[in-house]
Amino acid sequence: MKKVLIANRGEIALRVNRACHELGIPTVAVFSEADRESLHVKRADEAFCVGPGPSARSYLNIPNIISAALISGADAIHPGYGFLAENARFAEICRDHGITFIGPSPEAIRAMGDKATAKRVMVDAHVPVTPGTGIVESIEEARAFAQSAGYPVLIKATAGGGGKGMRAVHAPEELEQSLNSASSEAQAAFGDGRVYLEKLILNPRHIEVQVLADAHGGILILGERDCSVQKPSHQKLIEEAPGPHLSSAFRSSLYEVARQAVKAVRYVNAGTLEFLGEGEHFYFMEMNTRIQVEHPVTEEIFDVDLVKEQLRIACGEPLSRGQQDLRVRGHAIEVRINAEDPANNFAPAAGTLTTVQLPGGPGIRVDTHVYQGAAVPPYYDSMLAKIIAHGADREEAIARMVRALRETTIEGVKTTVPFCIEILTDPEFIAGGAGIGYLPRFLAREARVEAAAAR
Amino acid sequence: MKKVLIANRGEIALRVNRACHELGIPTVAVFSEADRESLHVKRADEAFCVGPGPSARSYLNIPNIISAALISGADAIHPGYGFLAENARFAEICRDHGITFIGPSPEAIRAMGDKATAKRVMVDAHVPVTPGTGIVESIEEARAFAQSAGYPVLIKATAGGGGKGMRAVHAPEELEQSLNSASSEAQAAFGDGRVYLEKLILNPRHIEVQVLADAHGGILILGERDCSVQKPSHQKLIEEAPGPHLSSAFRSSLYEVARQAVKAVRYVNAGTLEFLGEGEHFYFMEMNTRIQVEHPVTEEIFDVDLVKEQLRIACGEPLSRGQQDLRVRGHAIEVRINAEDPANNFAPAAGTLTTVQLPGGPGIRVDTHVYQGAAVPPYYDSMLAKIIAHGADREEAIARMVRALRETTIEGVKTTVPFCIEILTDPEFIAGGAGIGYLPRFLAREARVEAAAAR
Amino acid sequence: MQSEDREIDVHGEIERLVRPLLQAFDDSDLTRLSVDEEEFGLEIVRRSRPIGAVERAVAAEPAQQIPAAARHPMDVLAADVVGIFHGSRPEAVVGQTVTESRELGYVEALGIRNPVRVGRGGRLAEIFVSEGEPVDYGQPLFGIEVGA
Amino acid sequence: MQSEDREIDVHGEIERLVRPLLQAFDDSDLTRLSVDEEEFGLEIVRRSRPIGAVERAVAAEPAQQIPAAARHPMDVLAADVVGIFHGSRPEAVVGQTVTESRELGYVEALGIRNPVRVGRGGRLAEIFVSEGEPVDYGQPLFGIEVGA
Repeated sequence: MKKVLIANRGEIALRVNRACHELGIPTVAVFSEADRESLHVKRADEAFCVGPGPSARSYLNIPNIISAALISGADAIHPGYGFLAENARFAEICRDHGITFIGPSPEAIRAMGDKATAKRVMVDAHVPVTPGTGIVESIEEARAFAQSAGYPVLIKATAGGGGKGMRAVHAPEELEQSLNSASSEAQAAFGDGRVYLEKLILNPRHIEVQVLADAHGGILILGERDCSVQKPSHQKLIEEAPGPHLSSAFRSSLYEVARQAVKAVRYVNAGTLEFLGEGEHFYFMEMNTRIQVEHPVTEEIFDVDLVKEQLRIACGEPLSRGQQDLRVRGHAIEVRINAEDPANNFAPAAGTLTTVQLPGGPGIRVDTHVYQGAAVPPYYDSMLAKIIAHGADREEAIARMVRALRETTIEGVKTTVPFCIEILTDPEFIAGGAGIGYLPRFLAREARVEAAAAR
Repeated sequence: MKKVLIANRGEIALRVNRACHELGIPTVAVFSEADRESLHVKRADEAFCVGPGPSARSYLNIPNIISAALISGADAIHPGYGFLAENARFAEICRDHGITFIGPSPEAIRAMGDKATAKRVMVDAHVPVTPGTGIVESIEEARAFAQSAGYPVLIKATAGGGGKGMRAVHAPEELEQSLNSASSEAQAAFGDGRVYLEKLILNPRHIEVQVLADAHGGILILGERDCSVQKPSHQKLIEEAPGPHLSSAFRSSLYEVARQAVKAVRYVNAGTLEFLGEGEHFYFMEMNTRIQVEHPVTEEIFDVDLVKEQLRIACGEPLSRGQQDLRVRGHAIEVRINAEDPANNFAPAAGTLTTVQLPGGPGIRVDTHVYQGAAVPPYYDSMLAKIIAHGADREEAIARMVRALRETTIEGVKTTVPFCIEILTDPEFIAGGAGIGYLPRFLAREARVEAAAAR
Repeated sequence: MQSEDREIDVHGEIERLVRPLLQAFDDSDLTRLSVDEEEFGLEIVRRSRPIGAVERAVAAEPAQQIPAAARHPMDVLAADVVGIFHGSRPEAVVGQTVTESRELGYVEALGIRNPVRVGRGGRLAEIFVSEGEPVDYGQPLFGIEVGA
Repeated sequence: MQSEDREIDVHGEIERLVRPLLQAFDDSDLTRLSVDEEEFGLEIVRRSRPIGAVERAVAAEPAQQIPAAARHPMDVLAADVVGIFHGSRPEAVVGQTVTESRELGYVEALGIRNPVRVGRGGRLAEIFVSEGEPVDYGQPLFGIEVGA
């Protein structure tokens, strides 16, 4: 690999730039007119403006990005996350131009990008997916499914949408009536009364498994991350590794399934399998065929550099270590510092950062592209920085994160810093293992407290 | 421990503040009038101005510091490094006022603070010290010593000073004549011709051992640090752990000796034994009875929080782990970013920091008290920040440090950043294991290169 | 916050400087703000710490209390040790004339009484501390209008 | 760096603004400096990258070359794709009058020729690129004095 073009912006562009420079590989940045003063431009060895502010005309502008790679002599492109990272066509175009796409094959991206295909592939590989039926033809069939999957179950209309023809069923005696009423409602709403059943997972946890696979059949399963603290929009806000309170039986089953899945897809490079976890069970949701925002927590507990591994794999090198060399080291937590207002439904903010003071000291890693005086353009996602805290155990990691967030001073836009301190000092979060219902519940509780205070 | 007063400033005051806050212990800062806007004041729970800018009237003002502790209800004082950290009288005064001094006993501080006493204690404990003789009475005695200690040896005048009566002897055949001429010279200069011999260590490495000991006899030997990259003033500039190219025989002997020394001194709390290393040999220099500037490299490779251990030990708790629980994890390097001009004999600079952009990303830890807009007062030492890079091996740690230093932008005063990049990319440093003669040699080489360029 | 012995037009300066500064200071997170103009020096302090919490001790109270006509230089007596402030008997009262060397109070530190004495005599214009309050180095204790 | 069609007193503005700015820019580490005054907009760019290295392409050269008497609005033709610049035949020459829609050059990107055509006709005042030079999005290629 002689030169890498980084087809991204923000902290992930810097993350990739760091990995390249540590390996002695020169880099090419691309940037929009709104990002001219961005750190990712300054830190790269070369830089090309590829379009105006809006992503569609710059960071998604495939011809300009490919042209920049060809002109600069870059023989590989790292797509980061978002933008073109899971665009199979882009990966193909790279291949057509003799440029190494640092990620999996276009075929793997395409297969995992289509949810139906991904689910079929995983079922074939004996990966558990949310149990469900085809069109229910009889009450007996429905009863048998509910019996085997366990209550509660969800009745959904084939033609459904907007909650019409949908019913949650919590006990056998409710099943028949719910089925009839759901079917009638669907018939009335869509002219199609057909329904099917799915297992209803009430308050699942978001558990994902980081994998690395090389072109020689080497596979590393790098444990799980718990990303259950999600905004109502399902965007992750706080992630941690390992997942708290998981049994060793759960873990070994999860890792074995992840290994099967990677083999089934003949996956090469870094990827993440996302699951819904409930008690001792887990169900495949989707596979992300790229590096993820929250990859640092895995890096911290396994002492591995995932982006460097991506580069090595893309060069055709084998993985730098074997599964038996991996050992979990303590606990790591990541908090996303976003330019948004949690009190106003996480509305994103743009502006100029008048003060930026970031935390440091033992166990604290900061990944950011912002600096004092930097502009936050309105075009892109609102993440300003990731703070990663590592500790000997979860308790120490949380204590470090709280003190690190208290050290963080970002002025000029509203940020998620104070809100995240509230979460990290909340007994339910501290107890660990809360599901994806936790944050919406926390918000509702806070709203009640405020309403009570206002009375 | 209910409340800790931190009798220091700068990054170490913040370091201690972080450890206290992570353990849930409130803190009291003390500050001079020049440090009113310092981060260590802002981050503490309470703060007392204890005097004007010059240290003698503020950070060394024992009555005001003790009074601040008593008034605020602090039941312990952490002295950091420098200032009062190795002042046995201060430790005694703390004890007299019922305040826990977070460090060893006044007796241990006093014993190790006096070089002659320290050396005698160590010799009694079978710790190797630089070999030497008493007054040499005969050429046979001199020959016997030189034979056993090995050439080269150094002849020194008992009454000596300024190099008078001093001779380096590199071979047996030079010994007699050197002895005679040294004695004559000493006689002429001081009216006292008596001389003694010491082993001459030509280009030693500075190898130090970090120890922790609790009040229950528990001892942890936390490996060595190599701090051989020292300015001509012998101030350390770059430190690393583990020491490169040390044999396992050297290490096990070093650790065993360190354990003996700790036992001999009945040492309790964190301390560092400094040795001169030469080949397979090492010789005790001194023991520092405090936390050291370069402690983070040890923290990184052993995953231990030395300041928290200091607090726990001072509370009478046993060490958090046993020797068998320690495992070296990769390699760590620390670079001191000082406000000084390497081109001008490292002359310190004061001023206002107009830009401060610090590095981040994987494997990078930053310990600093500075921020954009902060003043650097003229009264104190010139260190602005410590950058610590950790990697899977020394090569990765160096690569990370270089890219981290390239990311670092500090404007308003001259700093050691560009100079340290030159060192870290110098083949002799990269090869590892250079002695304390390395940096003066590097400076001379650079000066020659510049002189040649100027011609 | 050492003694200030230039003559100042207090009322005019308050109008020109102190009011907007106090406003800006209130709106800020600053704990201390210094102004050093040719004819006027001022320092505003916010003691956010639980102890010794005299809000804006130096500036705000004189701003309210020094009469507009006052044109006398002001000596500020400050603590030179860290300790607990106590008033001396007989108790000093604002408005009183105090003479050179009179002990107005003392700072008790490590069991030792460190007296606070009037330098140049004048009118006691301000008492910035209360009985039993912890004080740190340089903290203003008394303001004396010299020659009043 | 889009077209600029207000009438400006170039010479006066150079005296007032550009010279000191260029000096300050030279002394700085900036790579781009923008000024947006009511009657004058200016952007100075330093291309510190190995490719496309036209130092201060936008401001410095016009400052030296546009005659003091020029009072015509300037259209800047910029690249709208990333690629390699080539001049078209017959070669365009500074000082030449160029007419609407004339192809002055093209940017070759992924094997496709993207022509650079004159918008409003006028005098070709500036060629900011050289043959075979890589250009990025928005990079100024030609300056046309409209109506000259």
